[in-house]
Amino acid sequence: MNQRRGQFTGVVCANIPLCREHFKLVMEVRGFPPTKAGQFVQLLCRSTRDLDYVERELEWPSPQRPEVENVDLIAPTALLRRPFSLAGATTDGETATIEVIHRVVGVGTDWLVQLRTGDEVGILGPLGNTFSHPVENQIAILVGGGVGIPPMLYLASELVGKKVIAFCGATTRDLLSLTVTADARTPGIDSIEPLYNIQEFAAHGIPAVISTDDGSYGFRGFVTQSLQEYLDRFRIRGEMAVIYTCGPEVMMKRVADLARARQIPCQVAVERAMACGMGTCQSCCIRVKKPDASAVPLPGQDWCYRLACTDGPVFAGEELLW
Amino acid sequence: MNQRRGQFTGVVCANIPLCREHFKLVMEVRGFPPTKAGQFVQLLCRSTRDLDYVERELEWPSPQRPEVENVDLIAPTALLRRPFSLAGATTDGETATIEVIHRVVGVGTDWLVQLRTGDEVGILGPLGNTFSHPVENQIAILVGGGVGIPPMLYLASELVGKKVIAFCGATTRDLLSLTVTADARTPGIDSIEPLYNIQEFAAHGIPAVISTDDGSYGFRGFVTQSLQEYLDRFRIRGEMAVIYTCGPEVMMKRVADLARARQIPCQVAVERAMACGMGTCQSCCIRVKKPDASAVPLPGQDWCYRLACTDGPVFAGEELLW
Amino acid sequence: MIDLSVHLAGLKLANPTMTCSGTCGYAFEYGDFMDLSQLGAFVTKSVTREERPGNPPARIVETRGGMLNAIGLANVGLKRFLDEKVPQLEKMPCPIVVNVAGHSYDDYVETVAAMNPIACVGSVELNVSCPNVKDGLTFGTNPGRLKELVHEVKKVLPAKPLMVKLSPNVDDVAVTARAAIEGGADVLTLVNTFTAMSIDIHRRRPRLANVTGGLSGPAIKPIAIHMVSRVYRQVAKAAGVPIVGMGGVQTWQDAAEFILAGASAVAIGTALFVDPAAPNKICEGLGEWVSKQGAEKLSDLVGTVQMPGD
Amino acid sequence: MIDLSVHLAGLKLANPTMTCSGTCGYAFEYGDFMDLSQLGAFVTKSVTREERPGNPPARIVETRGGMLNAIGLANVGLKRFLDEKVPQLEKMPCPIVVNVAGHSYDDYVETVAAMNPIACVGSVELNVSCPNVKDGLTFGTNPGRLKELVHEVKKVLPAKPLMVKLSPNVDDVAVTARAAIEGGADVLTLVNTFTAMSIDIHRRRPRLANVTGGLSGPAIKPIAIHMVSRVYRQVAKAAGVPIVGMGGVQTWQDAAEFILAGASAVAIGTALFVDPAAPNKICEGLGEWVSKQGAEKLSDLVGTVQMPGD
Ligand SMILES: Cc1cc2nc3c(=O)[nH]c(=O)nc-3n(C[C@H](O)[C@H](O)[C@H](O)COP(=O)(O)OP(=O)(O)OC[C@H]3O[C@@H](n4cnc5c(N)ncnc54)[C@H](O)[C@@H]3O)c2cc1C
Ligand SMILES: Cc1cc2nc3c(=O)[nH]c(=O)nc-3n(C[C@H](O)[C@H](O)[C@H](O)COP(=O)(O)OP(=O)(O)OC[C@H]3O[C@@H](n4cnc5c(N)ncnc54)[C@H](O)[C@@H]3O)c2cc1C
Ligand SMILES: Cc1cc2nc3c(=O)[nH]c(=O)nc-3n(C[C@H](O)[C@H](O)[C@H](O)COP(=O)(O)O)c2cc1C
Ligand SMILES: Cc1cc2nc3c(=O)[nH]c(=O)nc-3n(C[C@H](O)[C@H](O)[C@H](O)COP(=O)(O)O)c2cc1C
Ligand code: FES
Ligand code: FES
Repeated sequence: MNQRRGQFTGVVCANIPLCREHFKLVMEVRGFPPTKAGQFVQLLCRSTRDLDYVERELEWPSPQRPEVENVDLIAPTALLRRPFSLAGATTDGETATIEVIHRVVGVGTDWLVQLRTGDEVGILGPLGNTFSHPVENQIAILVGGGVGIPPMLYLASELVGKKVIAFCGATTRDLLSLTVTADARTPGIDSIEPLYNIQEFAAHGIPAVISTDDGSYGFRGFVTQSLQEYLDRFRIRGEMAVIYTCGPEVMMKRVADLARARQIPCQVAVERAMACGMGTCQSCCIRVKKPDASAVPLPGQDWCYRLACTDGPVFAGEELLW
Repeated sequence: MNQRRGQFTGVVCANIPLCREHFKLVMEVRGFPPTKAGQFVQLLCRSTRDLDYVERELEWPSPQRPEVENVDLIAPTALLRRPFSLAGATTDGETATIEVIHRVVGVGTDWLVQLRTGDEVGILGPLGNTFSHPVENQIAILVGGGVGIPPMLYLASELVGKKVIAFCGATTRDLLSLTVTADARTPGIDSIEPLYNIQEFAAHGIPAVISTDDGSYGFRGFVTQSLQEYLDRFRIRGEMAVIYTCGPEVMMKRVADLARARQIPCQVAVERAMACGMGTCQSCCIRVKKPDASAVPLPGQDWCYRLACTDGPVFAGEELLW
Repeated sequence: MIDLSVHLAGLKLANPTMTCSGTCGYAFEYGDFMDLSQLGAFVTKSVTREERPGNPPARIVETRGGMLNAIGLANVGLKRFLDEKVPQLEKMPCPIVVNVAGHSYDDYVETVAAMNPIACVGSVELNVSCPNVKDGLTFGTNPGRLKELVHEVKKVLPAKPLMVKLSPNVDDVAVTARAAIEGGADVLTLVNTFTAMSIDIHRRRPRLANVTGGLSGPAIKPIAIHMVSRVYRQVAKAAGVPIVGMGGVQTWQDAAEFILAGASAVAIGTALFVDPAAPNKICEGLGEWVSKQGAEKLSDLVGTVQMPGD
Repeated sequence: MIDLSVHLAGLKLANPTMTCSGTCGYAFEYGDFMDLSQLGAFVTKSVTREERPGNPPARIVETRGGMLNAIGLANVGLKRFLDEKVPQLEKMPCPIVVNVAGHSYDDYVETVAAMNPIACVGSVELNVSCPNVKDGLTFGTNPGRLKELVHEVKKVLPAKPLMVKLSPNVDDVAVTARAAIEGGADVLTLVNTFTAMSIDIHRRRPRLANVTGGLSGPAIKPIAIHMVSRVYRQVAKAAGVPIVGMGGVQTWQDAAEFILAGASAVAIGTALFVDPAAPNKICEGLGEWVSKQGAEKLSDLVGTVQMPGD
């Protein structure tokens, strides 16, 4: 198996609606290197044909593809690639099977939704850093909100056999990209009792607490509220646990605050608009504390910018100034 | 039935390969006005969804279509519409069925090729002027080359019962967008004997002479050569006949010359790059003789420009300076 | 009811959608394809003193997200405009702006003077920026000549507001905008097209017979938005001169962007070739947007993009 | 065998594909994604005398066929560049061009002077046109200051060819091109990005924290082609100064268009984000094109678009 990052073509195995607006895209990618939770890929949200003009034009004349005289007209839908966290990955010899969960928010994701089995997707990756696993006996607390759930699923698959609990939230049940097992007990509207009724986590033996803002499933309120209740009830502090989080910025900030107040280490996977995804364009900057030699200090300031794509996407909660 | 030109949505009934690179696109269009041979339509060679952003965004929130925040990204393949001659039209109450034959040469036609039954196509039309029918006892000689054959098919359908003969040419048999009936005699390589073996013309009782540049079917040589031989052999001159032609510019020029030398009236359907198709942009100009009040004279010149989209596409062969 | 009306100096529009000169003919060409009575104002093709045949073909070519044109101001000339087109314009169900171009002060003055007495002409737009005709460029890129031209022209148009259409092919469009206002412009319209070129790499020759042409369409929109914003904040707002924004408007979202940047009205050009009903759809979309923004009048939103310093 | 080699004053490239400053990092960032040894030359991110954190986010936004960036010259500064990046650059398998930006004559002179003795640096490119930093603009749009700057900088770079990168935000790019050549530029590179803006119409604020940004990508290509063609024919050809063309190059066809317009080499920027292997593919495609055109050397095709008057 190839160990180097690179440009690959994935073949779609499945593209399954998980709930309103969220889809799971499973792709087989020959030669894709090993990956870890936290990493992401840059997907070309338009036909890979657009990139391969060299070969195609040289084939002319061909009954299949015309010589496009005026290549200016090859106007794709989404010019730049779009970053997506890995939601899982397995390998079988030379071929990796990778998963992303995408939420339809614009033209790029709208193109992804229309993918069918057998279609091809251009992939750059794997990119970014990874979550650090918990040390012996630490409880891993996975906190995912909305489109931040996918990296938590990948992390869960890596933590099988460890002490893990997941907290997931969505605005409403329709937007919850998780599978509730049919035989499961329905969690109470004010209960934070962890249940094994979320298939994606239960498959790894991991209990989960679900919250929805409107109470349409599980705990009524924000995921940060159920998390806070849990941390308080079980007096979780300091190195006892490590919190992993990904989701909307306001949620991650609150999670980082809850962790900091209790001296619990916290690893945050951030999102930023990205052009390159590999440290060349400087578009994905995020403010962090404690400038060190590898970061640019602002004169007279105690913060600097780091790049979400290469220094991250995973950062320590306490260093982030957002 | 609506009598006004306008913007319509056609529903694809069929999109059939006729030969390498040529496809027949049949569309049903509710409310489409009556048309005549010579006229053309402006096809939107991309999804009509692109045009209807108003309605779609206002539907939000909807599980179907996301609110695209940044509409800049709706980058279609072909920005401008593409003009296509009508190859035929029939009406049934409120609904017209129109045909175009398109040759794949670039991004717009590449998009058309991928259309399937039930897909929608944005149509502006009908546009342009029409061929004038032959007067009593005149022989109508239809001369079509390559992508100029479609308007000749439409004209043939209008001339049923009249004296008509068709001359069609292509570089090679593979590029001939016509159907040879199975039981037909194969025409000789140096014969201009008109046969009833081309289904599209034979259906209207019209004999046809086919030429291919390489002799792979019918007369070996240019369509203009077989036409010349025919005109000479049967001493066709003056008002005895009227020639209609559409095809590559070099072919049409030669046809117009042959006609002029014999004082045969000739109607030429020209092609020009077009943005609007309805006389607003002035992009489709063509040089004609005899400036009259409605054309702009060049000081000291005996020619002026006319618009292919509204003054044409059909012009008298003798007035064209190309 | 949302109030979409716009006042462009003396010219009142029921809504902010206009057509771009040169993309909509002289009058009823789009009559079958759009509802002209729903148009804020109609702007004619440029009229010059003498008839002009225009450039040889090819006159247009499509590029990524845009098109080049080198029409060369093909038009019927002043005399035939008055004889043939004005009677048509009199029947139009919306306000009319006549776009005037020329090669000398005299050209402009004579043509504009001819418009002053015509009742159906609501305003005149000066095209000082068409990049296809050699002399046209100098007026639009030289602030001194521009001011003088506008001043001369304004004298012969006492009865109507004068619009001046700015070229984007300049160091700083705020400088030419100021010159136009000092010369007496009542309304600024921007932008005209960008000088550009496309080459056929197989035949190794320019795609346009005129070699260069003007780039229009969605590709130029972000530059046009910047220019409108700059002119609004640097010059036009303080001077009380309204702006008509254009360059790549296709959807109501594009139009809203221009309005927030500082345009009181927007003009639609290239998009008409794709969808002649675009102005009508834009008008509808803007109405919904204004109400979603909690405003009652579109004019309350003009120039209200919130800048960091504000 | 087709000869694709290019001579840019003293700098020899095996083929005409370069990277655009600011779109490819400092050295090996794309090492896993493209074959750096097949690159004609690598151009670093702009280096300034002092470290710069750059603008606050959002720093980019996509537009129709292009993107805006307002990075604000975020870079490690001269000292760390020398300490950390030069050792990397020494290992690069292709010629290196260091792009230098600054706010004053002294800034430029000091930074450029530091490059003169570094063996692995083949050439320096002056960024006098970055529209995101206030003072940067004045050098690039004022011919007098530009000439003086180039003159000063050239003095401290005796050992290497000097490239000057021109801004497209000017009345006439031939004027700044001439100033740069008079100042002593050995190579001209054009174009940098166009000042532009995008507004979020729902939140009614600019999409970029810096309000304006630079437009790059396919959308600007026709304007860039025109500018290269104009500079080549008006100034550079006669002066014997080669041009590096850029602005929207995605495919070999785009590169061929720049070459016909007068560019000796082409640089690829925005397209790298989409396909980091684009320069390699372009190189391959150009080879086939040159032979189809019946030429033996790519350099024979530079500037050979056939103009009507020729
Ligand atoms: C490291 C990383 C991991 C991500 N993982 C996932 C994931 O697993 N699943 C998923 O659905 N999405 C994920 N995203 C977000 C995803 O990249 C955006 O939703 C996507 O780019 C939107 O593209 P679009 O063309 O559909 O929308 P656009 O039309 O480009 O934009 C629609 C809206 O999304 C916002 N947006 C655009 N790009 C980004 C971006 N890069 N980050 C945040 N917001 C953006 C825009 O501002 C706009 O409001 C991730 C982003 C990053 C940076
Ligand atoms: C009145 C009229 C009737 C036409 N009827 C037919 C028809 O019945 N069937 C058919 O297949 N084609 C017809 N055409 C030509 C058709 O419009 C072009 O083939 C089409 O626009 C190509 O679009 P594209 O995006 O596929 O190619 P592009 O990528 O736009 O161009 C590919 C090649 O075609 C050339 N081209 C582009 N537009 C035109 C144009 N309008 N006229 C001539 N050449 C052009 C380009 O210069 C280029 O060489 C007609 C054109 C006109 C003006
Ligand atoms: C085909 C065409 C012809 C044009 N003719 C004129 C003209 O005669 N006078 C003028 O002032 N502007 C002319 N323009 C410029 C437009 O009025 C408008 O300023 C420009 O196209 C930008 O708007 P858009 O992107 O919506 O097309 C023309 C534009 C096009 C595309
Ligand atoms: C994200 C980004 C950052 C850039 N940074 C710089 C820079 O630091 N210095 C510079 O001279 N040009 C910079 N540019 C401009 C490019 O070098 C190039 O001139 C421009 O993008 C046009 O080429 P393109 O269309 O191929 O991207 C930057 C462009 C982009 C997109
Ligand atoms: S996305 Fe380009 S540097 Fe991070
Ligand atoms: S295509 Fe616009 S005038 Fe003919």
